[in-house]
Amino acid sequence: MTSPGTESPALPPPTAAGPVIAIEGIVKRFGAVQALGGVSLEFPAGQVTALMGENGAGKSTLLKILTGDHQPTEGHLLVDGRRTALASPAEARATGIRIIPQEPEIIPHVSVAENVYAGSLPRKAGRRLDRAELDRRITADLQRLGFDKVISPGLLGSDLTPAQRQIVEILRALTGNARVIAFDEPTSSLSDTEVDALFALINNLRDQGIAVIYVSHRMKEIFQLADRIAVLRDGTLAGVLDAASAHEADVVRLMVGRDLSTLFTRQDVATDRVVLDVRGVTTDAVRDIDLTVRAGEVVALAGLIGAGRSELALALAGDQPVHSGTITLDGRPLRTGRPGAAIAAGIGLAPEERKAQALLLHRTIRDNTTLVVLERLRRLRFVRRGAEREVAQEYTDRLRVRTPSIEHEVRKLSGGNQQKVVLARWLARKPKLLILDEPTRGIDIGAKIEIYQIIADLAKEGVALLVISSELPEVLGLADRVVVMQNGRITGELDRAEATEEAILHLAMADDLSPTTRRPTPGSTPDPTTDTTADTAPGASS
Amino acid sequence: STGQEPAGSGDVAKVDGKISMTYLQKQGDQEYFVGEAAGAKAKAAELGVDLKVVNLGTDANKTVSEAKSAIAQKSNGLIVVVPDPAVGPQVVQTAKDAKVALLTSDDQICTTGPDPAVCTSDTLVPRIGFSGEQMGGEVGKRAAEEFKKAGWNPAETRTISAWKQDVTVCTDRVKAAKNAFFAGAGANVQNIDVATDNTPTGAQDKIAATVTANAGVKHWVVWGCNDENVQGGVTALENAGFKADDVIGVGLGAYLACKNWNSGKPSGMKAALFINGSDVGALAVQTMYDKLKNGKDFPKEAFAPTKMVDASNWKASGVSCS
Amino acid sequence: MTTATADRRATKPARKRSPLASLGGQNLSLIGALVLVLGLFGVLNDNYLSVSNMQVIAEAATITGLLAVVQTAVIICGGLDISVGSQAGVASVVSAMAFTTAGSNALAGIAAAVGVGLLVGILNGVIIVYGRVNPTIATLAGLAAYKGLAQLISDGRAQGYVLNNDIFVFLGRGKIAGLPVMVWILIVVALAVHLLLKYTDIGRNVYAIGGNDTAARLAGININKYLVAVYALIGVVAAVAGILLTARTGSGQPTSGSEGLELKAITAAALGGAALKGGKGGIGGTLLAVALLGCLENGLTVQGINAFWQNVAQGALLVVAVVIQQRRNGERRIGLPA
Amino acid sequence: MTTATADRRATKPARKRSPLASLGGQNLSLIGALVLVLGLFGVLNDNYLSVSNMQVIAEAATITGLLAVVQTAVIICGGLDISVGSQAGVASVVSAMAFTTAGSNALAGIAAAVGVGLLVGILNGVIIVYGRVNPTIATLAGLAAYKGLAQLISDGRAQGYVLNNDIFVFLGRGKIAGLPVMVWILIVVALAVHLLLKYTDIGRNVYAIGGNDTAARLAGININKYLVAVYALIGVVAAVAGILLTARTGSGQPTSGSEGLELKAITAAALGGAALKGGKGGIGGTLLAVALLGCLENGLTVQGINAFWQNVAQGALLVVAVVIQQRRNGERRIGLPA
Ligand SMILES: Nc1ncnc2c1ncn2[C@@H]1O[C@H](COP(=O)(O)OP(=O)(O)OP(=O)(O)O)[C@@H](O)[C@H]1O
Ligand SMILES: Nc1ncnc2c1ncn2[C@@H]1O[C@H](COP(=O)(O)OP(=O)(O)OP(=O)(O)O)[C@@H](O)[C@H]1O
Ligand SMILES: [Mg+2]
Ligand SMILES: [Mg+2]
Repeated sequence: MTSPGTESPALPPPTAAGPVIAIEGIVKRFGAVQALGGVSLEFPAGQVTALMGENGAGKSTLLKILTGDHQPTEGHLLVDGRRTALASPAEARATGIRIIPQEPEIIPHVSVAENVYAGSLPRKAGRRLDRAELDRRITADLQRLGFDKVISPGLLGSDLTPAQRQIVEILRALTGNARVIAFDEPTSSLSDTEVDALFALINNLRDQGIAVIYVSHRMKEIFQLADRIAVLRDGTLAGVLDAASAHEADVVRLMVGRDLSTLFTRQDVATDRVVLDVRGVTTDAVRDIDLTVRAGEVVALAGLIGAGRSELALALAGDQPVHSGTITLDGRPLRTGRPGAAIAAGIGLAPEERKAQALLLHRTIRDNTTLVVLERLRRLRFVRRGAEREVAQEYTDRLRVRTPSIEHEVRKLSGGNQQKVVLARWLARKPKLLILDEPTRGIDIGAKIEIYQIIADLAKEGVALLVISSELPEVLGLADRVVVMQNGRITGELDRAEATEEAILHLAMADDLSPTTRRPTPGSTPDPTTDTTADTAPGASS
Repeated sequence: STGQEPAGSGDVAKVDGKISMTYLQKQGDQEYFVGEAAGAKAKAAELGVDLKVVNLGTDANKTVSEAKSAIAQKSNGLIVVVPDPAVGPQVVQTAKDAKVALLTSDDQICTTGPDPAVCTSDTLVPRIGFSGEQMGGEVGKRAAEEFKKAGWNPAETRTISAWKQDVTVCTDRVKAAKNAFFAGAGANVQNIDVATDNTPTGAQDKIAATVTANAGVKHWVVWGCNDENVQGGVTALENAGFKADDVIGVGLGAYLACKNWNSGKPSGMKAALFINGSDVGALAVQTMYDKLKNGKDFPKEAFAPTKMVDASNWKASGVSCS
Repeated sequence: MTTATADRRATKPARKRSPLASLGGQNLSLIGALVLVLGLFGVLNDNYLSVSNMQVIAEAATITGLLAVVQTAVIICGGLDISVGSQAGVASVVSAMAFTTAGSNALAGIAAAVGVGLLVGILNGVIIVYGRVNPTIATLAGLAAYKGLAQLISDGRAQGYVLNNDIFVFLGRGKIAGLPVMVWILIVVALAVHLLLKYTDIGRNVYAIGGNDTAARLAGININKYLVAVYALIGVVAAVAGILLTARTGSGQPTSGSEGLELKAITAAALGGAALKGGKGGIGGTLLAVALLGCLENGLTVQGINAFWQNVAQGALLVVAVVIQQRRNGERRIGLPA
Repeated sequence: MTTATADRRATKPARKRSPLASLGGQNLSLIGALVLVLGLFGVLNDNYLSVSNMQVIAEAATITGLLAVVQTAVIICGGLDISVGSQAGVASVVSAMAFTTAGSNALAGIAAAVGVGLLVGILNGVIIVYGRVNPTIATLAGLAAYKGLAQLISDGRAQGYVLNNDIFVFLGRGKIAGLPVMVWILIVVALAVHLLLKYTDIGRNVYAIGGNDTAARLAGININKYLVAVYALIGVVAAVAGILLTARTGSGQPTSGSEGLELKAITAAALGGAALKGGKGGIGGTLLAVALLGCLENGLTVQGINAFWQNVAQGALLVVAVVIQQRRNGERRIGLPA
């Protein structure tokens, strides 16, 4: 089998298992914040080293140092035993170090192919772009890696779903001569099918002698994949475990310094009072949706990627025009198509894409948290500072956002902590119906439990909860009722007793319609050669 | 304060120590005014006067600011070329309040209202310079002479007036040129107004368009607010295939016209009114100096000489071509 | 099961910020530059730091200042208005002509100008929001169109004469507590916009729109309404600027005095820390930038530096100010700076 | 980047594209508008569509066109250059003065201008990339500084006379195959930049940088090098524009003829579909926009419309063109249009 991701140049042959890359005494400070406090660790070839730790423990920062994106404040890197300074991502790339970053970086107006091979586009003499080779390469790579059904090479970057963006990043890392590949929470927006493909890929990489670094908050994955588990805590190395002999509890104890009890602490507190009543709603993306959520009830929306769950959530939150059907909240018809009206009526939506849809990255945690409660905090339209700080502080503490203060800019937080800020915003609003779209994406295990607890508490207070999640254990653990969607329609409903992983998957793939078949096929998508500009390229009418 | 305090008597005392003056100029980056500033500076150096030259661009508001600034800097005398005569009364008031001597150059202003044309002569501020009307008149007159000399058929001829239409002094010049031409030409030639931005390329593009729109015309007479307009027009006509003999361009300023003559080739640029900015600048400084040093009253109006020049006599007339 | 580690992870209460730090690095650099300019020209010229010269500087900066303040607001919400100068021109002409037509009634002139300003502003907003025209293009078009409008109304000439009217004279020359009335107007407008932006939920929403418009929409903010309102505000403040232009110059000026103000306003807003991408900026920084540019221009003139050198010096100093500012931020030197 | 995902939800992905659609909606609207303008003025005036008038239009649009082409390139990579007009002014003066100094040697004049243009462009790039000055501010500063430089070099006067030289006359007035030489130069430059952007990896990297500079950096693209190179390209092409200015007017013009070109160039690029956020745009659209604006301006002059109405008409038509364009896209009417 040829090496994944590339045809040429071929990957180096498996080397004797020695550390390809190692770090010694790495310290990284951002102003007053110390992200890493003297970490030494090595990453052997042909092994998967899992990197675990709470949100803000320093995992992403460590990876960014390995890939030349950040420079360490102290300490140094050893590549093949030699001290090496990686001044830029370009140098790290040349050294064979790749990263699949936590937040995919996509170039919006160019094709998937150009996104993947940016920086090393195939070319003919005179720096002419070799489009034929580009097409061939992307098609071959997608096929070989098993993503060809999920993503069509002709799509533009701006058209991609979160999963597809993640896949683009994966493809990027596999081009050229990779020796170390770091995955920073690659599965947080993938569904099971893609996760399986990814795991096959990672196992393959290991077999080829590549040093794999894998960051995730999903315990199951870690034990499935990893050879060793390195745990970071507060920017220092808490310990390295052998995956074969370690137990989940050991990891958790190293991470958070204590044992965590059961994940799910649900009691049945659902009432009969219907809060949300959706009748025959059709939008651009979903059709004939009937759905009810009662006070104190947790309804989970399950389905494969692209099933339309997020689009339905957006429609309920007033962001998508509703073509037909009615939405009733607490007995009163909702004015659709207006987020303001939905919020005023008592609907809150924590959307799935935190950076694009929720966060004001350059504003403080306080600003971000109180964005939707300002009208309750003002006097004569002047925001009461003290009250505002109180609210922000309360929810920042409650969700355990790791930050020096609530006046910290959100962009400086780690990914998981950013997610917590989004949740804090909507918890502060105290809506009647709270829609959580992938609420635990990128959140550490301790915080996850915290969030599950909060969901349970909210239910107890009589809030209606609609939770969208691609993690089936989460769906099963949380929900009183599971509603399964596929292809823009609801294909079934399972109550707590009926709901099993098999039952849900069965409904999610009901008429044997693979979710990918309705994605645009290559023939009907924009030609990759013509989309970036409004110009005509000769012969672009294929 | 309400701004209404009875204005000072406006009496200007003689200055004993070192005299400091400020020359506020509109369009200070334009060739003519660059020359004017140079003349003023040379004269100031000669008289041992401290002179500051300020460029006002086309900004009436800046005129007020800079006048006040000059006064705050304890200038003894202000010489202004206003971007727009309407701002005149404000400048007068400002100078009067501060008891600073005020002289205008080039463009006239009035103490009581925005339009000098309708002011009585005792309300006009003393002025050194050229009269726009007179300049335009001379241009029109020369154009008429050239037209008669060429003996063209009026029906096959058009005149072009090119200027930036929102610049009042330009409008005055062009109007005067038109009147003088039709008075002098003795024939009924149709005129076309072309709106330009007073730059050579702007004029060239606009006049080129005008020329194609009037395909039947055989001969052209061009004048405008300044040399740039006429130069652009002559070039456009040349590009459109008109021979030098079929074009009469009469420039205003002579600083671009001279370049045509310098090359020695026949050109549609037949003549230009040479106005020597540096003469005006020097005369204005001298006049102000006499007032401040010796208490000599300003003359109501003093004109620097203008001269119509052409390919044969421009060098002798002192036109310098950079 | 609250944990032993809770206090480790909990955030510290908001620290007290030193008064200096709360000014912001951007503003500190601007203050530094301002002190430098004042010191330099003060040493070179005795009259530069005099009260009367400071008044002159303040007065000269007022009209630019007004436009820069509202420009900051629109930049914060991610837009831009290149037509502010032309709008002021329209208002100047309208105020003078309405004044004359209404038989020398200053209030009629002012009301007419403000009314027209409001209409023009709303038109801009509607074209942008509902016509879906990019703000840069829409207001570039406005730059030409409103200038043409002002010229058409006025036939390209200065209109009317207002200096026989007490109110206009008061606006143009009056003083309150030793400060020119014009400067007071700037102070009032700037303070109002500052309070609006910093201390009300409206202002917070404006920042949110500029920072991430999808997020703002999902937070229930009626973005369209806000955008139209901001452009309407610009229209009104530009009208005030136009009225002051009339009061200062004595007559309605279609273009003179207002042409080119858009670049000055944008320069001041950007130098004051407003990011053209939106979501960032403040009135304090903008006013400091206006002051810096005003003091610099005045100083160069006072020193009798010729106009050509002034251009070079202004450009160079603008760059130097920003370079120093960025140096202090210690930003990474990759890609385009924000 | 943030917008990329938001767009997906707002606009449905274009599924089927007809051959016409592959031209791009933007370009189609521009072609429509162009046909309309040509038809309208063609009916009103017999000579409007004549070959000679088309030549006049093309020639008049050349200098703007050159600057618009490079402006498009820099906008695509997320920057902006407001100093292009001033750069052209410097080049114009330098070309004429070097020509004169070198004893009427046209090649010396041209080489000197191009050399200075290159230096100025590199300076812009270095200030932006290594000085960390926002491109808008940096080139606003350049607008003033280079204008001052041109004025200083030339003492504010038109310099030299070049129309006694065959090469300059050829550049300014010559024709090849019935087309003015100037227009050929525009064609060559535009084609070169078009090919560079569309068909080389360099060009694709430029799009990547403008689309998402973090992605580009992580992909190992040397963003700094690219940015400096793009600004250097602008410098060179602006120098060519300046040389043509000299050839057209016969002498080196420090400001006359180049002032204000920056707005025209940006207008054309934006109207042609370049998004000021970067990552989007193309030379084809820009040239169409240049042609549209040129035909419009010429038509209005040919019809003898006065300058004031021309301003209004140009502004209004710019807005109408974009509104129609956006209507066709069927974009949702929320927030600021891109
Ligand atoms: N650019 C930055 N500026 C300031 N602080 C930063 C910056 N980047 C990271 N930090 C801080 O460094 C610490 C470690 O962050 P990092 O992103 O490495 O965490 P992480 O382990 O990846 O967490 P998560 O699981 O949430 O992704 C956090 O406290 C974060 O706030
Ligand atoms: N590749 C794609 N290109 C364009 N549109 C897509 C693509 N994939 C999905 N969509 C659109 O997105 C909508 C459904 O996606 P949505 O993100 O709502 O699904 P989801 O069930 O929430 O899945 P996810 O787990 O990815 O959030 C559909 O309208 C579909 O047309
Ligand atoms: Mg992370
Ligand atoms: Mg989803």
